[in-house]
Amino acid sequence: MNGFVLTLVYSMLALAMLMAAIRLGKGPSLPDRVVALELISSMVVGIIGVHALDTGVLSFLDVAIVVALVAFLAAIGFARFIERGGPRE
Amino acid sequence: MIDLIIGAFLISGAAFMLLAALGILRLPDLPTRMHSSTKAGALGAMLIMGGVVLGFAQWLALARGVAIVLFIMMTTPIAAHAIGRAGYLIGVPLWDGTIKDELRENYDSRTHSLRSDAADDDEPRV
Amino acid sequence: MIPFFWNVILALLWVALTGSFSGGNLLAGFFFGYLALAVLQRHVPVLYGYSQRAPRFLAFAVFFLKELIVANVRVAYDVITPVWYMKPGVIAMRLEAETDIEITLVANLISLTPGTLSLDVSDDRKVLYIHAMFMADEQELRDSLQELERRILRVLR
Amino acid sequence: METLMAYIVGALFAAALYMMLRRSIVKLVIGLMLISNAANLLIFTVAGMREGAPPLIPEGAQVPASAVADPLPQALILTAIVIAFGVLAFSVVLIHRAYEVVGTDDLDRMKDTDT
Amino acid sequence: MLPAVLSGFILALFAPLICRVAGDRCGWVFALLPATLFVWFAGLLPDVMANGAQVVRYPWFPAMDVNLDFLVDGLSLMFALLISGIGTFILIYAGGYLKGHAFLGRFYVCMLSFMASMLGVVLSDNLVTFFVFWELTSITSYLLIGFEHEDVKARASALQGLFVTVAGGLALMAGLIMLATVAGSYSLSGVLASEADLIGHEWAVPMLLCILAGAFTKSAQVPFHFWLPNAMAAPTPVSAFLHSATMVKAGVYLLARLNPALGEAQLWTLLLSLFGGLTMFTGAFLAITHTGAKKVLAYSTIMALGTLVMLIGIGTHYALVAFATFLIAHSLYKGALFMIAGILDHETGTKDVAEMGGLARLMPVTAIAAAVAALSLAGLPPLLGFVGKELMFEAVLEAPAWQRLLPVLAVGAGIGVMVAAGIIAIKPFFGERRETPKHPHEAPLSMLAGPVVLAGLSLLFGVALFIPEQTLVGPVVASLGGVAQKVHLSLWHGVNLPLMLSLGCLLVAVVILRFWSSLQPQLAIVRDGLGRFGPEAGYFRIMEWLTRIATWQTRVLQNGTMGNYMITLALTTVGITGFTLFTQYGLPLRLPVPDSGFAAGIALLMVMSAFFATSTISRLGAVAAMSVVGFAVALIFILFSAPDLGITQILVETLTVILLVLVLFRLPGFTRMSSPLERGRDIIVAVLFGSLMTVLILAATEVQFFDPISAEHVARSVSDGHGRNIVNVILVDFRALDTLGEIFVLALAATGVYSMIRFKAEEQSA
Amino acid sequence: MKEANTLILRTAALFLVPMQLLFSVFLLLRGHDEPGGGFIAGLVASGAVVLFLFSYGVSATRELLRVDPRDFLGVGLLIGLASIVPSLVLGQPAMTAQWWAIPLPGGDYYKFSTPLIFDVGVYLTVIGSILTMVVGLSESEESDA
Amino acid sequence: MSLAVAPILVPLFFGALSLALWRYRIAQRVLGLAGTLVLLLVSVRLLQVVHAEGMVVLHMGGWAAPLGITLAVDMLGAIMVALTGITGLAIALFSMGDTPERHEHFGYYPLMHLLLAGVVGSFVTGDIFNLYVWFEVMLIASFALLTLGGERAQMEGAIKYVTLNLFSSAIFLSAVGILYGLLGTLNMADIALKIDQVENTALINVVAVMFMVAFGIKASAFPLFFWLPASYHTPLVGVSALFAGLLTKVGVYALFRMFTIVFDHDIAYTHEILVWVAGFTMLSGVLGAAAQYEFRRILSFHIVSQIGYMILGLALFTPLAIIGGVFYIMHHIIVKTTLFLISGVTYRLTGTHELKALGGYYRSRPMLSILFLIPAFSLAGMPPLSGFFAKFIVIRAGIEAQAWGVTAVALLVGLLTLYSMTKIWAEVFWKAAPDTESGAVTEGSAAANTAGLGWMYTAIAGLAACTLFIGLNGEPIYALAETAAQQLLNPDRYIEAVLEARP
Ligand code: NA
Ligand code: NA
Repeated sequence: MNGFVLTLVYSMLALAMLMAAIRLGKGPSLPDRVVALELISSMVVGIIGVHALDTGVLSFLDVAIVVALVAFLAAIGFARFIERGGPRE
Repeated sequence: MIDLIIGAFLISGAAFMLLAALGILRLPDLPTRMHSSTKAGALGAMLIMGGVVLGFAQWLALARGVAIVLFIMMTTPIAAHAIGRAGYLIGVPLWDGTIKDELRENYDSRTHSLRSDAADDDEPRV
Repeated sequence: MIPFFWNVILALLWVALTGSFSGGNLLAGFFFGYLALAVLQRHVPVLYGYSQRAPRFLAFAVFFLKELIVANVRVAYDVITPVWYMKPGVIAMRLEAETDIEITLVANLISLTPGTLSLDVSDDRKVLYIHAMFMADEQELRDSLQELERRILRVLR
Repeated sequence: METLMAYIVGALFAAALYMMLRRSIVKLVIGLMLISNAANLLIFTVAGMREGAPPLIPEGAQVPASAVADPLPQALILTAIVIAFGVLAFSVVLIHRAYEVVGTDDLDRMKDTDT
Repeated sequence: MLPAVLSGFILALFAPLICRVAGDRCGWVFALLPATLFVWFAGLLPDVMANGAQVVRYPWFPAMDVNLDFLVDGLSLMFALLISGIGTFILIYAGGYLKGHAFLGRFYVCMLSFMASMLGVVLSDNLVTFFVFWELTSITSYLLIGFEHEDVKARASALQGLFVTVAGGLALMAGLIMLATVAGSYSLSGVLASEADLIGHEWAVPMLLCILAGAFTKSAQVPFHFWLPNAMAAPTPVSAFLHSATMVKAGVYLLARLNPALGEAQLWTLLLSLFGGLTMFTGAFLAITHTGAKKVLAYSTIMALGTLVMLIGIGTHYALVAFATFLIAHSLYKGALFMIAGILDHETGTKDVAEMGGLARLMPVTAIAAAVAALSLAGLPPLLGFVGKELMFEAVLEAPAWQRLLPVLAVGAGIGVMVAAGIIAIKPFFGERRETPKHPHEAPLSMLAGPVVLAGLSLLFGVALFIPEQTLVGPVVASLGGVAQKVHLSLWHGVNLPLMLSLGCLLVAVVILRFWSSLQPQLAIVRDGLGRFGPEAGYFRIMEWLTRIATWQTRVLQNGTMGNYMITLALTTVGITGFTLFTQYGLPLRLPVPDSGFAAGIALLMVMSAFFATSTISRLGAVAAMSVVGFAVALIFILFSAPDLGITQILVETLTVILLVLVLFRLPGFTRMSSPLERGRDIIVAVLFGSLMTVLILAATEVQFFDPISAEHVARSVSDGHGRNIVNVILVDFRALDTLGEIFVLALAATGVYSMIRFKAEEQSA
Repeated sequence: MKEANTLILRTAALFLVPMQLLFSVFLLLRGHDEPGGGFIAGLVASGAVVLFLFSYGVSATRELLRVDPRDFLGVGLLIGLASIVPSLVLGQPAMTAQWWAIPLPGGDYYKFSTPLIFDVGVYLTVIGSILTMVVGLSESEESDA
Repeated sequence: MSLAVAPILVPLFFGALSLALWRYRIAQRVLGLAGTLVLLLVSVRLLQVVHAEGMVVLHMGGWAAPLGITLAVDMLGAIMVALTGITGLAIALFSMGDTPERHEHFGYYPLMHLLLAGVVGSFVTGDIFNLYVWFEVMLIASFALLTLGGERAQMEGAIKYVTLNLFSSAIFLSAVGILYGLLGTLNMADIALKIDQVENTALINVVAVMFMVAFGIKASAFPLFFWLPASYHTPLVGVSALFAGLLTKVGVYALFRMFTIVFDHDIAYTHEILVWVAGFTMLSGVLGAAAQYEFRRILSFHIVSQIGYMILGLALFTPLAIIGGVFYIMHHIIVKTTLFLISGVTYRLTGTHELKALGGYYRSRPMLSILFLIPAFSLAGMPPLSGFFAKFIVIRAGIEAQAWGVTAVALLVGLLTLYSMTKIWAEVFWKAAPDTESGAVTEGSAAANTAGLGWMYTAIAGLAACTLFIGLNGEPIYALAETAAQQLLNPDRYIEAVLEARP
């Protein structure tokens, strides 16, 4: 794969992650942070995919599968917490 | 040629990721941020996966790519729904520019019951 | 019939994941799929018969992918442009979908489409509350949502 | 990368310790999470980091085609992650119970068992 | 020999049973043992006189140089005879004195153990065994002094005695080990026969001081004398046995025993003479300031102990003869007098001599025995005490050290002791009859037997001096390093300086005794005034300071503040590790130059999120930030070739969030509790710790001494492990034991969590 | 307190949970050759049950599991220990791996082994542990409310 | 020959089985007794074999060292395992009479088995990372036992216990990581072998010191002991006793193991630090006890103090000193356990641990009094009990090594220990029982209180008999300690046994 393309993609993803992390830090509400976290987990899927392609190691895609399949549970957990009347931070 | 297509997939995927990030950074309230993040994020991941599958050009990669896309399509809206609902119901403030809200009046935060349409009800409004 | 369908799906998924298309592996996938379903069977509601839905499904997939990209571009445009064009709001949508699976699929696919987000279903399951980003023309929005629902139901029923 | 990671891990350790020094027991949770992550990364770093060569052997081969990352530290870290998870789960519930029983989240007001 | 020493312990085991069976006569039963032993020891005398010292060996812990070896010579036999002989009567006496006491059985347990221990002390040849018995006497006497244990004073006195003697005992242990190390032998006979230069060795001074500390505390030498009178809280038979006839003599015995080896040391002579002399005088003075019979006797014991120590210190032939004679005399009369004091308080119901008078008519036998014993105490002819005292004066006058001081002290002590004798023997029995709480009459036979026999022996030995001379004094002097053949005891040496001194003492004593009652209050004032600065006050101050320091230390160290604990731990880690690194290796500082920009970005994101988690006031925000940290860590793992770790990290992170969310629900939010100053302090500590870890990693990544062993794992994973995922093959095969432990950790965590959640809940619902 | 879950989550869970469970078995069985293994698989399976728990509540989850999570724990540990037994019976050093080829229909062989048994033990223990904790916490949450 | 792993597998198996049978209380109790009994038998057998053969080495899974995990049981390890067996059985017996039904229901016995497994695992493993794993097994079992019951004091104590111990674990883990980075191996014998080939040992010293800190925390050495006095007096008495007997000793054992076999390259540096640590540990612990007026708190602080003696034995690093250290460990495990168990009896009868509220036991329970006196005086180093000989050897070693200062401290600490023991004796046993108004329950007021006392007495009497046995017949014990010390001071034999003996 073209080195430039990969560098570009990596950079874009890194920048995207940074921005999502900023939203996570800023909040202001907990759901805002969780949304940012959800986005980051999607990005992780993407990053792992790109890295798999970059290194040519197919097995890395399995990691992405796990992220895609399980990471949303954190959001479900947070949602449940919020609905149960957790403090509205 | 194939590299070009792969590159396009990857870059467009990354671009959607970036857009999603920009969106949740810029957009003014929770629901609108979710519009940006869940969809663009999911689409970005799918596009990248498309590129990856093409890049590997193996059946195994395709199988995994399909699984990933499938899982993302299944889990992302569920999470979005859960968070959006929870955020909305506990009253995370909406953007000033929100023009309509047909849910609020039908929701009783004490019993957590949600009616189909308050206007149909005989009960007097409080 | 329905459990059997799921069983086959799971077995195929298994084969896809293991990447080994041998008969033994299919059997193993069938077996583990059976186990997974056996665990869950009491909770799976009765499903309608399943036949001849593959073509409709394909048609729907194409339609949905188009919607997904178009809507995403629309949201993206609003995000990267400095001024907000959006007119967000929450609307109640009368549901034609009746079963749990129908409602869920409708809600999720609506959520997956940029610009609309399913918030909740009323307790009597008649209304889906949706947060929409572009409500400048509410009727058009309602129409497109109903079109989506109609297409989904056509695949399912 | 190891050099950068040295600073990163140091920072994580510092953050972890800072949280463990807080009086609020709730913050202890964060400290415990950070310190185990820091220790795992320390092992990962010190054992040497190699990009793009997971310790997997291709099907049909007896040994990897080229040099792979050291698998042993990975196994150690995996064990350590699991252990840390167990310990953390326990600690979180302990903190929760301590808060319920003692009625405060202030560690400085949990002195009865000393002195 | 071994049965002789251990029989007491064995009998002690059955004492409660025997008491139950024999009832009131149990004292007589128990006395059979010491009586038998006495006869047996006496039977050994001729052999020892003829053939000198003998050593009997029984291996115990030979590897540790600890053996049950026994040294039988004149000195040990004399002590053994005193212990068993006096012990016989004490055991009989106790049966009468404590008749009907609920804990008589326990009393005999302690008493018999004590007696056996004492025999062990004086017979042991092995230094460690000696010490074992030595400490056993401390323990058993502790239990005996505290016999009336529900009385605060008894408990305090018991503790005091134990504390002082054990403190000395520990010094003694060090001293004995040094002695054995220098002499190259752990046996007394070996030490005594050692060719090594014990006195000139560089350890000589600490060794001597340690041994003396042990002996002086045990034998109640100034300034450690105060515990002995307090020990009179014990029942009288105990006092009679322990603190007059035996236990306190253990120190004296040790000094006498080591005299041949160490007596030549100048320090030995100086210290023993000085402290002995001072103790002698102090004891005598304090004796006459008291009115309680037992107190007076106790102080007179201190006087006697001082005398004995002083005599060893002087170490001349006369001194050694005086030592042996005085020792025998003292044991006899002191045993008798204590028992008489016990009879008095038993019969009258009071311990205060000043409240008694004219008892001679009611209890003539007691009175006569008292008179005889007291005469011996006073050192008047024709009793053995007289001989001892004359010899003592003789020795003092030719002392090699403190020539001016010792005679003065000796004369003072002589006066005091005569007064004391008067107080004991004259005051209660003669003069005006006084009313006492109980109506007194003659004590039962069991209680009278002891005083009468012992007093009688005092008289007999005084009159027939050849008996002690040949059977006891001679062999003892031989053991002490003197010449037995030169020993010649007689009542009359002609009119010499010692005799004149004795006469002078007697005159002064009579005068003091005449005015004793009126002088007593003033004496008490002087005594108490001095007491305020005395060593006992020092003891209490030490105990107080101990508590104070302990409390202070606990307040400083174990103050309950978690933050302080963590800071201490962290700073200790930083200090000791950092010091080692900097002093031995140097400071391995390198600037971070990432070779992968993307990985560096992820790493930075990780740190940013971590810092955010530490600084935010939103705890759920912190949890979310920790998730990002987790994702970043997972990405680092993945980028650097660890897919399994990546998966695990992400899964664990997700489940952690779920757990946290389930729990945090019921916890309060983050609050700032500490002051900015405290936060500053914590930041400094945290940064120090983080820096340490950074430099450690930098140092560790600079060097790699050996290639990792995992090359073999890689090579054998498929061929021998049948797996292509090397990490998994390590986990379930190469190092499966780790994984086995790991799943138990998880199971344990779950069990712990479950019990924490449900325990109280089910308790409430139950 | 009323279950705050919705129809959407519940229905989706019905689709997702079997997939996750299946995937977990997949991860378990091929862990020896590719990323995965008992621990990872156990975590995925636990995640699946947690999703079910969050959607349907504690009592439904208990019904689903049929046995108490604590039973998984003990059984998982015992299976893990059982994997040691063959080596002991054969007089080899404890934990020496045993490999057996099980013929499958279609001419294939499945390599069955004590490490696999061990991994199954790990798998069950992980599930048991996490579920014991999560179910316990949810229960106490419900009883509090 | 898999004997070396048997003492791990036995408690693991019984622990797993009783976890699986969590519903059945009787099964829990039967397994509790049976498991510890089997463990004792197995451990005694192991001791026999080690005694006969010198060392038992087992390469787990048949993977020769340093590839896999090798269990290497030398005399020290075998002794420690045997002591664990003894303590375990005693605790199980005691628990039969003392552990409330609710605690049994919530996993008391499985936790006990698994704690023992962690302890034994630490003693037999010859792999540094595996040691970490067993440490954690032990630690988390102890966490769970510490909090079992959920009382306020338990929670407060546990927070400190958990946090400080986790810090220790993090240091330990980091040290293992760095060591692997430097030497590329985890097998202790291999590590020792490779250290001997390293010329510049500066970094090895750094790692050694890290281990010292990590194990120092576990061993509750000065100034790292805070977690112990904060928590040991809070759980069930049986648990306290189990902890008191075994847990800190695992830290001490690890110090002995690492600073003899492995880190013997720079004695002048590492062991000099240990001398200072030993001195301050002895002193600060005993002073801490002097300020306490609660039965178990006094005992807890004394653990700290006694740890100092053991470390002193290691620090002096002469054959005699090591013997003394090992002897001290043996003595202390038994004696400390006994004392804690006795506090359980008085607690059972009176319902309090406060000295003020206790009293009168010498009058009412002479047997108990004697059972207390034996270990109490033994702890204080009074002859002819085990503690005397332990102390004697250490002091003798100190004097022969001319370590005057620390020896003087050791002697002084002995005196202060006696002070504490007599304090308990005077208050709990001699003093008349205080009035009921003082808050305590008088004996006999609740008839059920005495249920199960027989079990408790059995355990205590058995341990007291061990103390007496060591005191009166110390020769074989000394011989064991001597063998252990010889092996520790000759790492070459250890290395050879582990690396050469292939299965
Ligand atoms: Na949408
Ligand atoms: Na070495």
